[in-house]
Amino acid sequence: MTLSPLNQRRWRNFRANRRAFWSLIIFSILFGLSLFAEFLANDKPILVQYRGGYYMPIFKFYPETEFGGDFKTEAVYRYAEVQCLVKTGGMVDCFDDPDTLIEDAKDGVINGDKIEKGWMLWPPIRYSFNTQVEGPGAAPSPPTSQNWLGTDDTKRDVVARVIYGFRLSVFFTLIVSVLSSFVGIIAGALQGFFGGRTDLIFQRILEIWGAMPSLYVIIILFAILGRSFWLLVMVTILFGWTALVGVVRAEFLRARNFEYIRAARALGVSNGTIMFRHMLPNAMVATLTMLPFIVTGNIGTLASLDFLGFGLPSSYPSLGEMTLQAKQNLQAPWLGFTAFFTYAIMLSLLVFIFEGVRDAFDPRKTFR
Amino acid sequence: MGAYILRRILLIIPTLLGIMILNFALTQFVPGGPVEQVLANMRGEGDAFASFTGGQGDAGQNMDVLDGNGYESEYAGARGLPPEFIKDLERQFGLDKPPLERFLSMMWNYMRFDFGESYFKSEKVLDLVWDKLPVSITLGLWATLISYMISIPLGIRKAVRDGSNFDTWTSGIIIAAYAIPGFLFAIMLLVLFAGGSYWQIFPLRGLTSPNWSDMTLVGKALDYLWHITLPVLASVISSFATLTLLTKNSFLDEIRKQYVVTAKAKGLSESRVLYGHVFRNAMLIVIAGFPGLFLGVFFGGSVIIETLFSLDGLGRLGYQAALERDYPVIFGTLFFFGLIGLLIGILSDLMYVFVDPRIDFEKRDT
Amino acid sequence: EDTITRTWFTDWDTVKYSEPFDHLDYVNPDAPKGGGIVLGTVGTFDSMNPFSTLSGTPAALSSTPYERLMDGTADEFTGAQYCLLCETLEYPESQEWVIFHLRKDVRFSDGSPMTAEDVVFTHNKFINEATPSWRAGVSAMIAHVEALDPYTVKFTFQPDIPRKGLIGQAGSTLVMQKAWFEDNDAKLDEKRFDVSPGTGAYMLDSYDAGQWVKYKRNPDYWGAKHPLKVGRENFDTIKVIYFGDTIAAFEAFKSGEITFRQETSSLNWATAYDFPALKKGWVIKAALHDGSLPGAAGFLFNLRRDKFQDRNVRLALGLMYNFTWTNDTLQYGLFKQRESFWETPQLKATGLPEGKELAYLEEVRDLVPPEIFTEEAFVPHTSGERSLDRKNLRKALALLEKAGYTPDSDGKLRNAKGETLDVEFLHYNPAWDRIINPYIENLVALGVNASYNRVDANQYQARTQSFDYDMIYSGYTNGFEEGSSFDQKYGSDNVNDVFNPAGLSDPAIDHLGKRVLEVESYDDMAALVRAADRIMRYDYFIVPAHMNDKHWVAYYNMYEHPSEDKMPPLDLGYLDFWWVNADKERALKAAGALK
Amino acid sequence: MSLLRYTDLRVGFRQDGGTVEAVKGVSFAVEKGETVALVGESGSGKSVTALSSVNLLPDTAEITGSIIYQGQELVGASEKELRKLRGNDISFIFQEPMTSLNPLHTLEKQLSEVLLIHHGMTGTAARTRVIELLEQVGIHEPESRLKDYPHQLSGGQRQRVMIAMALANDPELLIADEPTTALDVTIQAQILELLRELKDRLGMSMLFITHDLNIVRKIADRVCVMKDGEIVETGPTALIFDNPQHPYTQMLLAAAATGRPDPVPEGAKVVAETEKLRIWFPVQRGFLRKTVGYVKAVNAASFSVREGETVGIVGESGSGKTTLALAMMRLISSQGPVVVLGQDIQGWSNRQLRPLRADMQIVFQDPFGSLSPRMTVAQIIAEGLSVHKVDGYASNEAAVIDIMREVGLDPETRHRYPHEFSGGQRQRIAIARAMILRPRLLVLDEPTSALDMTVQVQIVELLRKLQVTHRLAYLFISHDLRVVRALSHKVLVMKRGDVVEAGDADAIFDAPQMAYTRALVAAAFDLKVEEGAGL
Ligand SMILES: Nc1ncnc2c1ncn2[C@@H]1O[C@H](COP(=O)(O)OP(=O)(O)OP(=O)(O)O)[C@@H](O)[C@H]1O
Ligand SMILES: Nc1ncnc2c1ncn2[C@@H]1O[C@H](COP(=O)(O)OP(=O)(O)OP(=O)(O)O)[C@@H](O)[C@H]1O
Ligand SMILES: [Mg+2]
Ligand SMILES: [Mg+2]
Repeated sequence: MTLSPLNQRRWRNFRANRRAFWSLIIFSILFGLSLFAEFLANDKPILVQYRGGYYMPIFKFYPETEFGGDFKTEAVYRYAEVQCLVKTGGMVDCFDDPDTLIEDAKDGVINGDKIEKGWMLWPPIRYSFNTQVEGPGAAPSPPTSQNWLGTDDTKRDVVARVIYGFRLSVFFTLIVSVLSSFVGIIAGALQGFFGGRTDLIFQRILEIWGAMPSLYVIIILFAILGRSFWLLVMVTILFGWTALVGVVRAEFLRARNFEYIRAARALGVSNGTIMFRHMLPNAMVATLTMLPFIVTGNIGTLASLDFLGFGLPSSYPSLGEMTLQAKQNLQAPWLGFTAFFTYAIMLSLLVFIFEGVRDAFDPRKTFR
Repeated sequence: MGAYILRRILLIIPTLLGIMILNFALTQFVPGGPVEQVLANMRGEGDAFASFTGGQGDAGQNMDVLDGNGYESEYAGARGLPPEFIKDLERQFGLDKPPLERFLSMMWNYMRFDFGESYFKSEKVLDLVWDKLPVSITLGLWATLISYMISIPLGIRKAVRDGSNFDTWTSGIIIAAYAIPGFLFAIMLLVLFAGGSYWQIFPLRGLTSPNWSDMTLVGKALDYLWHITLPVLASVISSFATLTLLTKNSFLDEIRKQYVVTAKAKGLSESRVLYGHVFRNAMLIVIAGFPGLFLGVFFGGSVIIETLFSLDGLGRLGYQAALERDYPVIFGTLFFFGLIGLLIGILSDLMYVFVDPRIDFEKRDT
Repeated sequence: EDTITRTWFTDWDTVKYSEPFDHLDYVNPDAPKGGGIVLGTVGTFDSMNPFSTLSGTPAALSSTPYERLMDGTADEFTGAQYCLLCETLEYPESQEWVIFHLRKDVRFSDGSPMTAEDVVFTHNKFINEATPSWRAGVSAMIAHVEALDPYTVKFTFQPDIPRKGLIGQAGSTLVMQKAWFEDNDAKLDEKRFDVSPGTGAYMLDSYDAGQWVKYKRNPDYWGAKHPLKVGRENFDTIKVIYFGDTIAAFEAFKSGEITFRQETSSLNWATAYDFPALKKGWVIKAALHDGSLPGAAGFLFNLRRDKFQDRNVRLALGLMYNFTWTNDTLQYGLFKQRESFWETPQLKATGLPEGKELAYLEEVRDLVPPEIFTEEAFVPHTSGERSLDRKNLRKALALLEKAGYTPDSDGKLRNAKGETLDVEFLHYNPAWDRIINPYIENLVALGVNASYNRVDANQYQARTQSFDYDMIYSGYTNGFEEGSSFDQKYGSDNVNDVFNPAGLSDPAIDHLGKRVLEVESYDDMAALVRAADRIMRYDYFIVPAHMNDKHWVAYYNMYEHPSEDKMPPLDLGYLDFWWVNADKERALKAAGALK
Repeated sequence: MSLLRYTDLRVGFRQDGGTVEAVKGVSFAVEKGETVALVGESGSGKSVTALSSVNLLPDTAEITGSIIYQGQELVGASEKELRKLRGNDISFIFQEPMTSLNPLHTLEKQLSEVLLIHHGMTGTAARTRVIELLEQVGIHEPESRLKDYPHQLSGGQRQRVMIAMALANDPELLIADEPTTALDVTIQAQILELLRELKDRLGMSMLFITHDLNIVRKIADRVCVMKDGEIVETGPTALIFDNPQHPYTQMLLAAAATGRPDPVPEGAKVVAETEKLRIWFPVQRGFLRKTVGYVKAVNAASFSVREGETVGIVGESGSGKTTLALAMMRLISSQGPVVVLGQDIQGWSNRQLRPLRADMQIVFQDPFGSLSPRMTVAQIIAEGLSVHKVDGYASNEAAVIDIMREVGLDPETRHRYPHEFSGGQRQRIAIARAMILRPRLLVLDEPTSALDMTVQVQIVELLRKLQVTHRLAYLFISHDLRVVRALSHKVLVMKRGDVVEAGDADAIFDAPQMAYTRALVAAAFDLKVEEGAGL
């Protein structure tokens, strides 16, 4: 893919803003990593070798019987019994005293008999976002070498929840922001550009729309369709797209009087092109400034919905829920700090990136 | 223009009607209702704020002692729900009539600015709103004032010094402030500066001290300021980022235009160039937002901040009404604020024209 | 006709204080009067009328100024009532009516005497203006009330209904001042801030709507020497401050603005009490014995659903609840697991049935499974320390196999028709997420298609009211005495009553419910209840959860209460018979602990 | 001591990737009471040199060398020191009057501000002075225009406002960058007279940048000739004009748009015509924008233009030329028929017009304003091609390079943004944008005002060539009557919205009928007669 000279120039401009450039890199790495959250934090091993066969529990369901156990339900890999079964090639004694057996099996020989030694490849964090952490101590428990950021008030690993929560938040906000900004910008552009009756009627519809009680819509939809991520995405878009309309409309109302718009019209350029090629880039200041806040705002919206109890299903790894926990558990500052830093890092990166984008599109900005 | 304004004013009627119809229709589908709220209250489960204030713990005891209720608990049967009781409640709430009739009579009343009474508070909706205004205005006014007073000059400064160290570190600070979840910050302030473990500098709750009415005028003012410091701080902290950066970017866009050079060539001082010339060009959106701001100033409010600092404002009122299905309050405030909002919408559009006389709202297809 | 005239009344045999007495056993008759207590609560109030249920939220303790004709004690289980506003009560054996001979020294807080007219007026006021359910309930018991002379009032009961509870109901009549209501043309159920004078020890001092309310002790209280009242109501002032949020309320306690706090959250009790005032010894943290009956709460199955008809399914699902882990990990080991519906020795079934209990069970032998007679009373399962217990998992799988559910190739339980076992858990308070979610996780591990749906309180009400749920965390409120309410809670006729959330409908229980109305002695009643307890525990329609037998309190070190062994089992009584030690109060004030 | 002395001034612009040298070591001085003319090639760095004096260049500019004003070094001086000089001691008239005024302030506000800042003048005093200034620069009925915004003024009117603003404070030094390009000759003469008067009365010095050698000859004491960022020749006016040394100077002096257009072919079809076209702008006042009257920009204009024909429109500044042109292009609303290519397009919607746009193009009077600030020049020029199908180009890219070369722009600069060009360069971009479509009707609104003589000749040649080969019809608006004469077949003379005279070019120029036309022609061609030493 080759960039047009202009885009090359923009890209160079973007890169020249070191802060934005590094933010983009860091953000991409973080988000990229979080896309593979299942491989980073999971209560199932990535790969299991059992009696010469290979299993990938992350992707596939295996009953415990598969490893010589006795349940037809999913093997609970985090428990010693199952680990022992895998490591010893399915010895029945595992149900009695798994720990010593695991020790014993290290050399591949138990009671003089050679066993079919198996192994498990674990992710670096052996908890998923909903895994109950075993072991002593009441929840929320402080950071330890096992739970780097401690556990939350349901005794789930905070690191795992942050990784999944980050992915979920970013995913959520990207979908919502892209779609709602897209719709919002188009709607605002049309109103501002055409004015007259289009504007008059569309604006009134917006006013009616804007007065809709979002809380009720959420309650109704949840009641009918059940609480889910996608429903929240939909609802947030439904109510979020109006955020940019006013701003874009205003910019367009003004820009349509500019001389270069008249020039474009004289060229016979279609309305669409005028709007999106000539006006939008110049009317983008407010939009582009708002965008990072819309992006981060959506994260905030999700969080406050979770906080108020109208958000994601409660077992989901949600940052909003973590802040609520932080509030409810002032004695466990690691929750609050984690929430704060996750937000702060996520938001700063996004804001810096968009600042760079703005710079890149600013014709008058040149770097030394 | 006159015709346009007239048209806009006339359009308020169908718009408001649309708002009311949509909301009314929606509430028909909301599970639960005021009757359920009464019943939930009787079972001690009706607290709308319990979901985030913590509410009752898991220990099982209830703090019945503090319940105000006088006789209900005495007779077990009294807490039952005979169908007549529910019927009675429905009649009392006017829910026994068909929706259309309810809607029409409601609109008829609203037309005469009769907003009815809250289901649960037995108070006129407007009185309720009136009661909550001091808190909302306090939070709204100070928060907006502070955020505008700081953000706009700061944004302009940042635009002028774009790329400097000053620009960088101020960005850092406002973004960090923006990133702090508001409620956590509020709690932090509360625990650190008002609580019993660290520094007890500020009061924990309320808008004024119990003995406020006995104070001198200066005392009253000081007491008020003393009380609102933390809540205002908490509600303002995250509001700088957007406005500052919007100001900065808008200014960056304008500041290099030819007319600014002209203004400079006239020998104007920097601030006169910035505030006298660039401001109006750059801040169309912000200036046109001023009327809308007014709405925020007076009718703003945040459930969470109000709850944490035990303030009784519109944020709580609205949230509670929604969760308790207190329809008179919901619709009354909706109508009332809706009307004001629509009027302000017109004003805001007129502001555009006022700021930039080239703007009009006519159809553009010559 | 012979009448009985006494100063006390009970539906059962006798009462503890049947002989004239100087003071209640558990009070300190020499408790000094004075000082005050400041409490914090979360919420708001906009009315001082305690009887306004539908209009406005009454302030805390707004009913304290009013007294009832008779009063109970905190150290008796058997519903004993003693004359407070009356000298004696008089009734015939048949209990067709009751006459109260009123005391002549009772004064309202405005100094005017209380008369029979006030009693009659109050009763009629309630009958006309209280909530419909109350009116219906009480007028089904009391036919009419009349004043025979200024100090004699007669309650005539409805004929042809069981006599139990009637006199008790009459004795619990509140008394308000007729003159005030007539002068002010006041209604019972309306939001208002003016209060009618009461006869009680406390009267309203001042308030700020929604912010705080303060009561003061009436220095001319008529009953200060009344044996029932000696050593009680010792504080000069009681103030309740309203907060928006629990955190703020707690901080207010830490800083000495609030002086007494009762904790309801295990998490807080275990973790939050380490603030400076406590470390300095200004605050005392104490867990005091609570002898009251815990609510029979737990994870409750909606028996109206077909899938829960099979007891094996219920047992299997119950096995996945790990009380040990939950209590240790999430509740700081502070709780016990509830076993019985009546967690008190005299009402709780244990071992094999015998004696009267067995006799009652015999009456329903055909209606209950034979195990009731052959096996010991059901106690909940125990679990290991790990959240998912293999032993219980194995048992549960076996039970479900019996019920027709086996794990499919994806690990999900399916029955012969290929249907999964879907369980939706309904609740309204996020604070419970941490208790419910691990249980859901375990159910999922079992292969149940379990989900947790948290809805707002109002919707929860709507759904529970129409019984539209699989499982909820809820329960039954039982008492030391069971009577007519037993049938309302557990009877088949009332299967669609909100007080029967599980929808229990068992002919054996129905029978016992009828018998409960007929028993004469407390022992008989207890045996009946034990029989019912045994059957219901076997039925296993609630997975028993935790219970607490302690009052968790923290207070500034100036309050004192009777020694632990003298504390009554049924009431913590901090507003009742605790008192302030003035020396300690001074010391605290001097140290700057109090605001 | 010189009033203003440049020594080895160098100005570079940081650009994407590198630095563009705009001024490469310029040294000259302006003495007190002296008028120095800066002439030279378009894009040679004249404006940059002028603007660098009190640092009005964009941040991307890097200035080295020295500029001394009355003993004070200005390069690197603080903003505060510079501010004291700006507007009071040193006044500016910018090259592009169309975009140099604050679009949201009324005339009165912009003018009175200067008075307020430097003299603390307010209220009626200021207003009287403002009106006086406007009168001096030849604005009709100034009272009624005080509340106007810049967009309600014609190009020439805006330029005069700029001039008024610059003169308001009786500056020591006036730096005027092409101050009269948008003015008709009569007003131009008036303005020059005004400047002369100021100079005599106050001893004002001037740095005067212009392409119009007649003006130079008339007012300059000394001349500096710039090319490619350097001063190639300097000397007293008479000397330079009589005995130019540098080849470029010789070329510049020799260049003149001469000749006459090729005759219109027989039986050429009418491309565009109109009959009694009227354009009145409502005058709105007050918050409710009540219409209180009309600016009668064009009253009943009629003309037609045929294939291969040029109709020149001349007339006083503010007489409605631009308005008429815009109405013909259907870019503002008007009353009356607008017939283009045989169809009355009055009332057509944009969508209907769009296919027709390929055949009717316009070069706007305000080139800067008409270029999208965030598009590169290549995009701007090529845009029309992506909308309309035009035969004969290998690719859009090639077409852009071609046309840029033809109008004398360096194709290498095509990826720059408009603001990175000089005024004359932008004007040529605007011409290129219109020409690339080979429209059948082309409206040119002052297309050569910012061009130096050599380029002007080049453009005129180009227009003639294209007209012949493609039988283009031109509507040519200009104040430069010689260019009009060189290009037009027919001429329309406008005054205050009325077409006062119309007919064959030769007839009009040789034997003007109306007094107004006579004055105009005389003023234009008489300047030559009056040539001589400086004012
Ligand atoms: N902001 C800028 N960035 C980059 N290059 C610029 C910028 N401004 C001007 N230039 C370049 O500097 C050179 C000199 O420009 P200048 O405006 O001084 O020309 P000029 O002599 O005034 O020409 P004209 O007669 O056309 O106005 C031109 O080649 C132009 O492209
Ligand atoms: N949008 C507008 N609103 C009000 N008046 C306008 C508007 N545009 C132009 N005018 C007025 O119409 C008249 C004609 O303007 P026009 O721009 O056509 O003049 P012009 O002949 O092109 O002058 P110039 O040679 O100075 O460019 C002027 O008096 C101008 O003030
Ligand atoms: Mg120039
Ligand atoms: Mg013009």
